[in-house]
Amino acid sequence: MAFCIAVIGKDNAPLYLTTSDMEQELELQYHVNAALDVVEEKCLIGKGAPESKELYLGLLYSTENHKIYGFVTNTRVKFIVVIDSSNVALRENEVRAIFRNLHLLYTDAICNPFYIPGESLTSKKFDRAVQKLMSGTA
Amino acid sequence: MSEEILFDCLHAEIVNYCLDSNKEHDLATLEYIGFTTGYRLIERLTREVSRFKDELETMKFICTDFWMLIYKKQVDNLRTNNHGMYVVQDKAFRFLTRISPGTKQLEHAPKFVAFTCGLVRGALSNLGINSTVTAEVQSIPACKFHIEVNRN
Amino acid sequence: MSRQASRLDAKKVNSEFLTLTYGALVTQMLRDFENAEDVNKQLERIGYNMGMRLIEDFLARTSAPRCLEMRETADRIQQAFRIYLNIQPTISNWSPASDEFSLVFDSNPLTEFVELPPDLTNLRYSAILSGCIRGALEMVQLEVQCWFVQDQLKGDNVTELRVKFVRRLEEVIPAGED
Amino acid sequence: MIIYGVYIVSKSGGLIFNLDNNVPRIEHEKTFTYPLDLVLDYDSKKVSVSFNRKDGINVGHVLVAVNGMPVNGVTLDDGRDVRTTLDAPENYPINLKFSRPKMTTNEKIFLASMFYPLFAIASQLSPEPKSSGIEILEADTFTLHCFQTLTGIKFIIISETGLNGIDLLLRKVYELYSDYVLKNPFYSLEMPIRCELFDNKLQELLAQVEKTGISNIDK
Amino acid sequence: MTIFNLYIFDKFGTLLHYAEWNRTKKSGITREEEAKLTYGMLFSIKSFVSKISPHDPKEGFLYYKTNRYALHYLETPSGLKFVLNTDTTAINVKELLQQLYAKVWVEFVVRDPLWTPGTVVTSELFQSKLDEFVRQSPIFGIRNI
Repeated sequence: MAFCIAVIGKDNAPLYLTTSDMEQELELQYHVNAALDVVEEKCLIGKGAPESKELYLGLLYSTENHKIYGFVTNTRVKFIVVIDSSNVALRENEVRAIFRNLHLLYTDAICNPFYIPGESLTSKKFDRAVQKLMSGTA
Repeated sequence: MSEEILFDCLHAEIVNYCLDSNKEHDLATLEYIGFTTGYRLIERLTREVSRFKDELETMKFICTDFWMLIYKKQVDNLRTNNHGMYVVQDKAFRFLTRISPGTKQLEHAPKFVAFTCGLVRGALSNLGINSTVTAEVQSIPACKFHIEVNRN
Repeated sequence: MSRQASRLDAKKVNSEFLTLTYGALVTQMLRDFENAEDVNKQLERIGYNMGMRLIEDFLARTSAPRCLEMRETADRIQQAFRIYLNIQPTISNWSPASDEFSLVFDSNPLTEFVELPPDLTNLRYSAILSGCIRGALEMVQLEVQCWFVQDQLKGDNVTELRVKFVRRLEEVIPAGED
Repeated sequence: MIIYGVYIVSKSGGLIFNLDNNVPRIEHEKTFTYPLDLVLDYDSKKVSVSFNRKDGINVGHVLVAVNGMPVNGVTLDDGRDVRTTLDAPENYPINLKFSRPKMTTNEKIFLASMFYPLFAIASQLSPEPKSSGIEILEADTFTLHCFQTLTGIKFIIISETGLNGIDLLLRKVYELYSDYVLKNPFYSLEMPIRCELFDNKLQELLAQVEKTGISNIDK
Repeated sequence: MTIFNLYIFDKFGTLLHYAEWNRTKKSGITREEEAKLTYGMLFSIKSFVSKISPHDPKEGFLYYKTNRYALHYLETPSGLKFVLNTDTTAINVKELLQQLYAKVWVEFVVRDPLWTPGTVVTSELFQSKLDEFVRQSPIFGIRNI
């Protein structure tokens, strides 16, 4: 369903990244990084009113093969989801659902008292759940 | 009500644990337990909340919604000097309402507000606001929390 | 201005607040003590102290009479979990002499978000629960032993807490009476 | 209406008369398999239930028979030790009979002597001046009424709870006492009452009260 | 109807709290001696009641009355003993004591983090709540002379 799901910390350091296609990993990582700039623009963090009050930012940009969507929590953690451009069956509300679920998983993961905020997310529980989300079997 | 007493008991025990004279513990430990709790908790409490516009909106959320959820009552007064100083006044602060007012008890008051100072600081910190939170108890059970935003 | 947070379920928030605060306490203790055994003891002690107070609230709230059999005790403990933690453990595995039973939890709010690091297998994360049961029962003149048999945190399917009757404590006779 | 007992306590606190009336026999018998699920308390004088009451066998009840054989204190009639017997799996299934302990005469004398100071302390601790001693004592299972004569003798009636007019009955017992005890030339004060006539009259009185109620006793 | 005084003991016989309202007679001994005497008396009454009771008692002793006052007794399964002296016409005192336990004792003693279980209660907050509770009860009423 999705090619790549990434969680990026407040300071733009990646906390978690997974791709379904190892061959495209570098390209996907590049998309994620590029997306962060768009996110910054959209949110204008710290500089006046953001464009939208919604946490879901929608489509950040698209390339020939990929569509890149973004989401920023109130705590300034960014979620980036890359999906296949050719997948026309995937509707907007399904993308929203991916983010909503990802947000739930993320909040649960940081509520683990043994997780230190800002460190990369190594939780197996989190990873398993995200993999399911990515394959659309969640 | 039933969950409240459970938490109040836990809170009282955490206070005892942190201020047990046998250990080199102090209010800072207690504050830190509050901090990590607030930091994580706010992640959950703001999940369904639309994006905060600015510092004032964030502060309002902490002092109204957040306070209501945790302390089961509204703050009695919220003031700001518009220069990053906020004062929250709670005339019957949850962790003080069962303590007898009196000078002897007043000495103990800092123990019962330290966790909350940390809680608020932690919540704000995760929302991107670096602050210093102190509490002032002049007469039990009233308490004033001073939140000073560090804008550097 | 009230924002959307007012839609949050207050019960759920209470429970999560407790869970997170407890987690913060456990990790603080792990910083304070070198080994997990000492942390277990501290958690157990905190639970014991809480149990001593909670039992009074429970008795006042339920007007429950003194327990004269272990099966009643089990029911009351179950009821207390429902009142204070909003969960209902199953009572099972009675010993033939009816002096020992298990409380089986499908879920445990204290460990809802917890993933135990592999080096902390000795940590009894929820030791507060066994302490609480001991403290509460001691206040009503029942001495019990209480320990974890299974723990979801350690990969078991359920969390199982075993409670064993030791003895009934006698009422203290005032000086000069017999 | 149920009257459980009448006690007369002398001026100096000695029990000089008592009549048990209608005291229920509370006994339960049950066959147990090993291990025994009652928690028993073995002291030097008796074996009693301390926890895990079951099928009417309540905490406080005393073991009176094992497989039909009477138990004397902590030993069976044939000399075997109760604890050893109950601890041995091969003795199961086993039939045990328990009874709510009944008061012995000595215990009654002791209780009467206990009531005497209680009566005085209740008066001393009164928050109001000029208080008498205990006149009524209420428990969930019985009511105790006490009437003290001017000469210091206490008449005590133990009855079921919620009855009216027990004070009238007490006066009536006092009357019987005056008529059939005090007037008996062979009775010396402070000594236990052994007067057949008094016994009979009292039993008649109680029988009448139980049948027709207190309001119908002749004044 | 009226209320005279109240003793609260723990299971070890420690007098955790004493309060009085319309008491007109002192026992002539110190508070400690009076408490000891009261506790000893209650202990004897309980033992007396359990022996003399024709059936297995559940709550056991509830109250006694003299010609001048009534002593009402509530013991919790945790061994707390609430002893309230009223005039002899007071009714529903057991319910009152149960309420006192739930609404005043648990709220302002058990939940007071500065109180250590088993120690004498000195909290003024508790004392004022207790006073308010007693004065508001229908039993406190206006004194009949």
